[in-house]
Amino acid sequence: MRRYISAYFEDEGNLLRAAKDLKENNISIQDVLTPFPVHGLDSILGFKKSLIPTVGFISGAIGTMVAFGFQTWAFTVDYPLFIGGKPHFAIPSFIPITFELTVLFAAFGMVFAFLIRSKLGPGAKKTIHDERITDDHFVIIVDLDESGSQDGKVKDILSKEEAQDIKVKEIEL
Amino acid sequence: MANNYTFTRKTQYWIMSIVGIGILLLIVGYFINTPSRQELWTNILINNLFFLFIALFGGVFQALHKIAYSGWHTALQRIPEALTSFLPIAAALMFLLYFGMHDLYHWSHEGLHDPILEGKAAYLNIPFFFIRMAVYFLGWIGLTYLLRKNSLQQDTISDLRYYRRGKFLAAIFMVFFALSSSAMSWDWIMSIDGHWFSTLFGWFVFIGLFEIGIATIILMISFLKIKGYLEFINKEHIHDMGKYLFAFSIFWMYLWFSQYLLIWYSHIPEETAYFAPRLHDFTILFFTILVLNFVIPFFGLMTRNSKRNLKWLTVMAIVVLCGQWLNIYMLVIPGTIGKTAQIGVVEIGFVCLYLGGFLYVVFSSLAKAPLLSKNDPLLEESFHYET
Amino acid sequence: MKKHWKSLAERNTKSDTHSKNDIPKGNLEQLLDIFDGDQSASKSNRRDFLKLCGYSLAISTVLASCENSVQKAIPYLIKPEEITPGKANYYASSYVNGSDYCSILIKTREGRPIKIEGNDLSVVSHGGTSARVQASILGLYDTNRYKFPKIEDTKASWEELDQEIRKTLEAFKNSNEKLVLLTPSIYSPSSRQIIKAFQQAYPNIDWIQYDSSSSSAMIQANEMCFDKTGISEYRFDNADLIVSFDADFLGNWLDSVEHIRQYSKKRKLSDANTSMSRHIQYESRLSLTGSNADYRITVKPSEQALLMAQLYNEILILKDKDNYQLTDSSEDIKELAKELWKNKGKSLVLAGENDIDKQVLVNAINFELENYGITLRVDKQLKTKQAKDEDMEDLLSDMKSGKVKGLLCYDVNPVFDYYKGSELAQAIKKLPFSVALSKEPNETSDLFNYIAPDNHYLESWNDLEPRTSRYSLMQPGIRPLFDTRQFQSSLLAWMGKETDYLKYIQNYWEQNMYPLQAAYPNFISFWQHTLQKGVFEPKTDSVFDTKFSHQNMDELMSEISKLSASDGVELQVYESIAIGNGSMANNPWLQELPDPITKVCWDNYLTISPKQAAELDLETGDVVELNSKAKFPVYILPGQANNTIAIASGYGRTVCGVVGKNVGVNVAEWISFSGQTRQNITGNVKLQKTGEKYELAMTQTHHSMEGRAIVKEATLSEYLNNPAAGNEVDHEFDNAGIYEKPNFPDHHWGLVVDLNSCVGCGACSVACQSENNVPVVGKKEVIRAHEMSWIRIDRYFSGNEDNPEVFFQPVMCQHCDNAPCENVCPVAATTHSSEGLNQMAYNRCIGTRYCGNNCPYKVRRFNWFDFTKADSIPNNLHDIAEMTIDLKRMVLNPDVVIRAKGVIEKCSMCVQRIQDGKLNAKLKGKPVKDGEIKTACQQACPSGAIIFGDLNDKESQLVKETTSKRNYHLLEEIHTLPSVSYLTKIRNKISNQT
Amino acid sequence: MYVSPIREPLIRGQKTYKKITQDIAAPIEGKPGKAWYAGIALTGSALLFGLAMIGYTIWEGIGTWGLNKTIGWGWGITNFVWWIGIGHAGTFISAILLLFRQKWRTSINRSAEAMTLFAVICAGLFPLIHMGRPLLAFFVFPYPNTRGLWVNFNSPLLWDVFAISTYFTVSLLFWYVGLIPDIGTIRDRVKSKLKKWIYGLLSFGWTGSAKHWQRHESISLILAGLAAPLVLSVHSIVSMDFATSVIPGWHTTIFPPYFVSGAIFSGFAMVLTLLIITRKVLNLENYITVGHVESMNKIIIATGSIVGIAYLTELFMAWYSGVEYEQYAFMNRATGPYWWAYWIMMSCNVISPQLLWFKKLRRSLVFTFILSIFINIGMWFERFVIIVTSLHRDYLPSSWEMYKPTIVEVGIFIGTLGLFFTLFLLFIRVFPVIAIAEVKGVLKSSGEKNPKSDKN
Repeated sequence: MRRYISAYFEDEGNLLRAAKDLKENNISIQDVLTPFPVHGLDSILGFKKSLIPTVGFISGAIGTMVAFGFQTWAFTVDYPLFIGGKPHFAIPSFIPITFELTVLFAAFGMVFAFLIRSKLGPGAKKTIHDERITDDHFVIIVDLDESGSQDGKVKDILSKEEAQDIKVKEIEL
Repeated sequence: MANNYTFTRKTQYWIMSIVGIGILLLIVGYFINTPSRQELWTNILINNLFFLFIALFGGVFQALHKIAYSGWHTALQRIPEALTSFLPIAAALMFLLYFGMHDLYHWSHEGLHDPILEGKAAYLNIPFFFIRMAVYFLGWIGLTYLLRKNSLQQDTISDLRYYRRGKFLAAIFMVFFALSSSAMSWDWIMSIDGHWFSTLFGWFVFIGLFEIGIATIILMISFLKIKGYLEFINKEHIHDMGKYLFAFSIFWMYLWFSQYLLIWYSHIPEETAYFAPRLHDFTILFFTILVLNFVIPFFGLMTRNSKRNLKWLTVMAIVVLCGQWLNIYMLVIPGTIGKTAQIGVVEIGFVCLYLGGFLYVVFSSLAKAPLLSKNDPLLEESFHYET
Repeated sequence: MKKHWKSLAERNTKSDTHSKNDIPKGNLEQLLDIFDGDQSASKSNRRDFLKLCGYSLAISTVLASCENSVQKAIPYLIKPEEITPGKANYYASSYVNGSDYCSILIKTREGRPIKIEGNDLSVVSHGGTSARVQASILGLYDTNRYKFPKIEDTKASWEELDQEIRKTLEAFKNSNEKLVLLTPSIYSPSSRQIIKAFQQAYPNIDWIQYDSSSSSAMIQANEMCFDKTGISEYRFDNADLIVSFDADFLGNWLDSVEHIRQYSKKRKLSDANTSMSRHIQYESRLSLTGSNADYRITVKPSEQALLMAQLYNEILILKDKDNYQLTDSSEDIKELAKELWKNKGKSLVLAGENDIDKQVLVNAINFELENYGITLRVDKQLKTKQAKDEDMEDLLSDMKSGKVKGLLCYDVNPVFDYYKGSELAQAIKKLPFSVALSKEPNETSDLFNYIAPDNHYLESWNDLEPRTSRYSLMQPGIRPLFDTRQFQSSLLAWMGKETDYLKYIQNYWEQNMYPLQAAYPNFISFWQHTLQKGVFEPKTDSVFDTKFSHQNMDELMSEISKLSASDGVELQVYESIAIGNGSMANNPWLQELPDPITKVCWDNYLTISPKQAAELDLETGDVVELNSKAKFPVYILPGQANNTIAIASGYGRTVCGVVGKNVGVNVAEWISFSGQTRQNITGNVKLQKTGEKYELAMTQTHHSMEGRAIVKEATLSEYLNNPAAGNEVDHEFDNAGIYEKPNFPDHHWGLVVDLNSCVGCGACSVACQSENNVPVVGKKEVIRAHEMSWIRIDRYFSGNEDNPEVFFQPVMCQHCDNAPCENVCPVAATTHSSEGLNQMAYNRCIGTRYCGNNCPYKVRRFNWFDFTKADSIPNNLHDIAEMTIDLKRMVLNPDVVIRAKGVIEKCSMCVQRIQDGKLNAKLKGKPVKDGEIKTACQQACPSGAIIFGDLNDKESQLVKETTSKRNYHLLEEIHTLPSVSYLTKIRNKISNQT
Repeated sequence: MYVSPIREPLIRGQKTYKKITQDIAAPIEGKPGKAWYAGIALTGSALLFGLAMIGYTIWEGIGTWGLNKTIGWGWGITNFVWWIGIGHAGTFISAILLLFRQKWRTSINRSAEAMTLFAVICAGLFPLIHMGRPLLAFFVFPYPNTRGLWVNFNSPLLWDVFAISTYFTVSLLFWYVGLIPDIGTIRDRVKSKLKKWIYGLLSFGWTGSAKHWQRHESISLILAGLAAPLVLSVHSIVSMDFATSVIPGWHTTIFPPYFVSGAIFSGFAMVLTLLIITRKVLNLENYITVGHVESMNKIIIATGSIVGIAYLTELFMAWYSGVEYEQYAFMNRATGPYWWAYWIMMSCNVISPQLLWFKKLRRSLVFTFILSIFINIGMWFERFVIIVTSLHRDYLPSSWEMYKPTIVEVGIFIGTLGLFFTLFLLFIRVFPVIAIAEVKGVLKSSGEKNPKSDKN
């Protein structure tokens, strides 16, 4: 059995403070759901830096190599044509497409990384906690231990920050 | 921490040493291999341009941010202001060219039998050349002086009037600069290769100027931070400067490539005549410039952390400055000295001489006013600057 | 893809119904009989079969390469002995159309004539051709031709027709009523003999020759002056100074092909030859000849006689001879007389007009200048024009009076081109008996009772004598396509003789020609060799003492001295370069060939001087009314003498195929008869602006070079001082560049065009169209600048608007080694070959037109519509000239693919010919020899202005020309490195002469 | 985050988060009005007309256009460049302004990006249909084929293929990634089951989790970083269609940056045209404020002036070059048969934006609206001038010709206008026109101060 507590805030300030308090009290926050990105929340929640830029760099580099390599191969090895008196290995001519494919590969790489890592996608099955989350409410979901020893403390912190609808939920595993 | 920069004796001593090294190198150079008149003048022109660009960028930096309603730059307002103090000296050095015209500009010779240059004589003639030069400098010096004055006045009186006037002056400066920077590059640089022309040239030189300026400001921040000043400059400011250096090195590459590609592609002799000697006679330098100005800063500043690390950024700024100096060298040399040119002690000596003089002027100016301007309505934003 | 007939039976069932029919078959129908199985019964022979096979192959080649499915393809069952599929055969023959003559080679593929080439062996045409000669091949496949004999407009068989005609002829003979055989000038010896025999058989038949464009005055003047009836032969290649009064000798005056060759030969400059003739032209309209002159003086037609008389007088003065009282000559004329006298024996004075007085005057001048025997001779004659104008006048009055009861009319169209055409038409309608022996319906034949259709010349045998003792043979390239018969055979038939004209010619030649030579031991070998060469030119050494005598010279001079120039507007009717007398008006290639000077096609129009246009407030395209009788669009022509106007004849055909019908206006009625000769000048015409507008189809709308060094020029004296005169910046940029020039190790094909030789005649354009299957787009599309020509002749005017200098510059794809077009094609449809050719892969082209935009020479052509039926989308064909119907498709060159809608095309430097040349050389195991490969334009050019070759072959003629100081590349400052280059234009001017 | 009090609020009307959601979602939830139906009827019929003309062109051939042997590109490519230029504002706003931390972009980036996509669709049509054989357009892709042929990597038109498809794809990704949270918002608001299912599908299961937001922000930033040079590259490559040639008036090195600048210039003008109407019709005046309009006007004057300087540079260089063809090309632009096009271009693009130096005009909606239309006319003529006047008289005067469009070409252009506005009209009914989450993110710092929510 897993237990957790959820609470709603109307202002991100309260949310931030509550989250900070909870973290300081070593209470694990399962998730925070917000209608827009709240600045400073990632550091409070202790998120590591996203690896998306790295994925972008790698996929972009692949794009560069594929594009430049393919153009070079096609023009110098596979089917060298005489075109306008230009050298077969026409580096300046290859740059635009190389650039475009770099960007394209990087963009695709990142978007796929984002969707896959976040398990988002068309038809992704996600529990929608509350329809207000995408409107004007900030939800914090805090893990509770099975014994319920933290319940009071958590509730205190939450209610101090004007949290509403503080509910404890239990899920049978 | 002191809000006023003190131009210490120690610093002055160091600057004097740089000048001394410069003079020494020049003397050594004179004995090793006496430079020709043309070599002397090309050195003067290259360094004139390089340090003028830094000084000019002081004005551009202020103006650009003011008209963009930017808040973050207000904290480092004084650095670009100090840079502009070199402008009058740059002007004087530029007018010196009067004595070196024939060594630099082929079109300045009388009795040319060159129909193309004759066709340009209405623009390329000595009197008009200097009239234009005077106009550019009047505009730059006048407007940057007013900007500085306005900023200092704002320090004393808190009034939105100065904020508005600053924006107004900035707008005028930008318009004037937009027109004059292109014309300047045609006059002083492009006309060296008298037959050649490229519509992009002015903007290409402008982006170089931008890179030089950004790199210099980074070095100034770095220097002052080491000296313990500028505690109000935080990582975010550094990050932004890093982004500038990064973005404009890409932009510089973009313009360089656009110009090169189009000329390479169309292969029209009157245009390729410009790149052919640069590529064939200065092959190593040709690619070195690309590496220093693009490859190194591009990979060096790609990550977020690298842009936020002032030490690393300082290294990058030095690389870019070297690259841009070589770029100006490359713009000037093939059309004047030609393939025999080499970078030796004389060239380094000149750089040292100019650098010393420049630093002296700029630091003197920096010491004259508080490092943090006061009363700017956007200043507070700069302190709370975060992403 | 390919659809074959499933079996012959399937095909047979279809044609069964046909064969049961007793209606005589056209040749095309006969062809199909081959497949009826009973080959012995069929009249088809080798050529029929080949023809069909070739035709099918052409269709299949053409279609297989495009997006359509193949309709028919028939393989050879038995390979004919002389045919190798894919290899062309050439047959020497002669082109004849009225007075137009040219010695030619017929190029056939699989038995199907597809192209006309000049015959190098002829001393008359020397391998040159004209636009009309080139275009004549298309006439063979003209749908408009008569396909069978007709009696009163109903189909008949030859037997029926012959029977009826013979019966009628006999009847007239018995009643001794006069009949007339009307023909163009007949210069075939055998034909003349047949006609004579015909007249002997039917003594009541008169024979009248009629030239649509008359040179009667020359014939009569020679008769008067030298007692020699006929036209003198001219030798422009012997003349150092040519003075022409309105004689368009490079255009339609006598034989342009021969004249252009002689003229340009004398003006060809090289290191070895640094002299050239000087040419002075007096004329009113800007003719092709005038535009090539070193000096051109605009005079009204009415002023010419006096000028000629003055010139004559001045020469007499210089010779200290008795002279006449005339108004004082201008300095120019005096100067000219001196110049002529200085060049006596090497000069040539010509008069273009059909006016006996003027022709007598030039005869006198040439005689006084001692030119006879050198630059012209009366004993050697040009035989292609023999008609006297009075004959035609007499005929008309005889017809009107009813004296003439019947008319047999061969290959002339007087109802259209005779000035009293409508009267003639009325008279013909009243005739009880009229037989037309034309190959196609025209205004005249349309009125006739009997149609005995003639063959096309490519289906005919004949012999010719275009010049005194210069013989040539005409042999067919194909069996008659339709149920037609040669004129000569018809006459033979009507005399009741054997109709085999070939045998007749052979007999004639055995008797008359064979003895003239000694090289061949027997007639058979003589005949076969002559037939192979096409020409027979026995050496004849004749000495003729030209004696000039004219009884009424004094009277003539005094008459002329009384003439005063009229103030009124003078109209001149001329023949255009493309259309000529209008007999080929149904030829779309000619209709679309722009006039060399005005660059207008698909129309005639009234040319007017800029000054007069300004006075009348006219612009090009404004419609004016002439004497309140006829309306014409105006073309403002710089160089047209003020107060003169000119209109081309040959337009306004009303009985014609779809192409030529109602194109332009017929102006024959503006010709008049002076009592002796027909005159093409009308004085005192009134012009009235109507306010209407008319759109002329022009292929070039801007006429100035804008001060650009496009055609580089110099005067002869400048050239002699410095061979690079006018071409000083040549090759300045050869070594600029970021990357290396491309290198072509094996061959590097190139062309050089000598702008000093090119006269602008346009033969190359039509040759190219014929060789490369270039589509015809029609007037509307030419107006929209959609014409497709691969080679165009740019014409520029410079200097004074009233009398400009004219420049011609043939521009085709320049085959740049640094081609801007190749760079930009996204799909690499245009690339460079390893032999330096700029090539187009039509099948790869997606039609972005980017290459066309980026071509600085604007030589790339786009298929704006489906002109060729090579498109898979139905109902979108734009084929105004019916070029895509099966019959006309037989003219397509199977070596050159036709292009689909939406594809760019351009000059390939005749890559198919290059390939052919290389293959031939390979078979021989030798390298390609210089001169073995000729492009179509080069082959057609009468002046030898275009030279093709290998730039790597240092010994080639091409390299000699490209290393000349006169050589330059068009727009070389943009470093396109063209393989085509030009030689500067040199004008023989001296500084102190006007 | 601290914002100086002298700055104008970006969101007016003392909004709360809830209010923002309601305001922006309103057009999707409400029934479209008569004006919308009238609009879509109009744009739809324009689209149909255009489609008919395209069909006719493909059937009959490019000969139905006014092009000829000399002028191979006319309206078609003019429209292509014009549309692609318009398609630059969206990504510029989203990417470059994001990098420059211009908060005012949040209210306009969504619709500007949508506009970008629609404009690129319109633009992309032209290279396709201007081909002589559009059915073989797939030849431009380097796919392996039996002939072993590849494409010509030297061709700027091929670069275009890559640039435009990349640009469209990346813009679409960028736009859609930004849309995901907002679609989530809509999903949570709509009532009908079907709509809920559809929006649910489109929202990719968005929950608003902090980790997702972190990644979302990261990817948005990097995509912006990628899109910024992409914007530059696309119009630079388009400009290279001309600049790589040897045609005077086409071949000039300034083209890449100058085209980019012109593109942003015209793109912003189009954004203004659309938004000045949209804000009114959809009651979004509090989000797209006069301040926003002024900011955009400033970009317009900056880019317009850059374009003006480029014109002057070109003009000066043409003279300075001493090349007779260059000199003639520019003389001919200003004084030749197409002088009117040149002067329309000059007055619309260079002179009229200078009026924006006046603050009053900069903040006048009516003036801005009119000016924005003028600018787009001017920018259309800029491309027309570059393409047609350069081609119609180039090197050899023998080939000089005139160009006049036919009804077919005009019809296709009208068709693309129809397509563009139809798509936009559909867009405003389906997706939030303003980035809800992003606006909420700046509400605190840049919203008009609301005593209740201002607890910072």
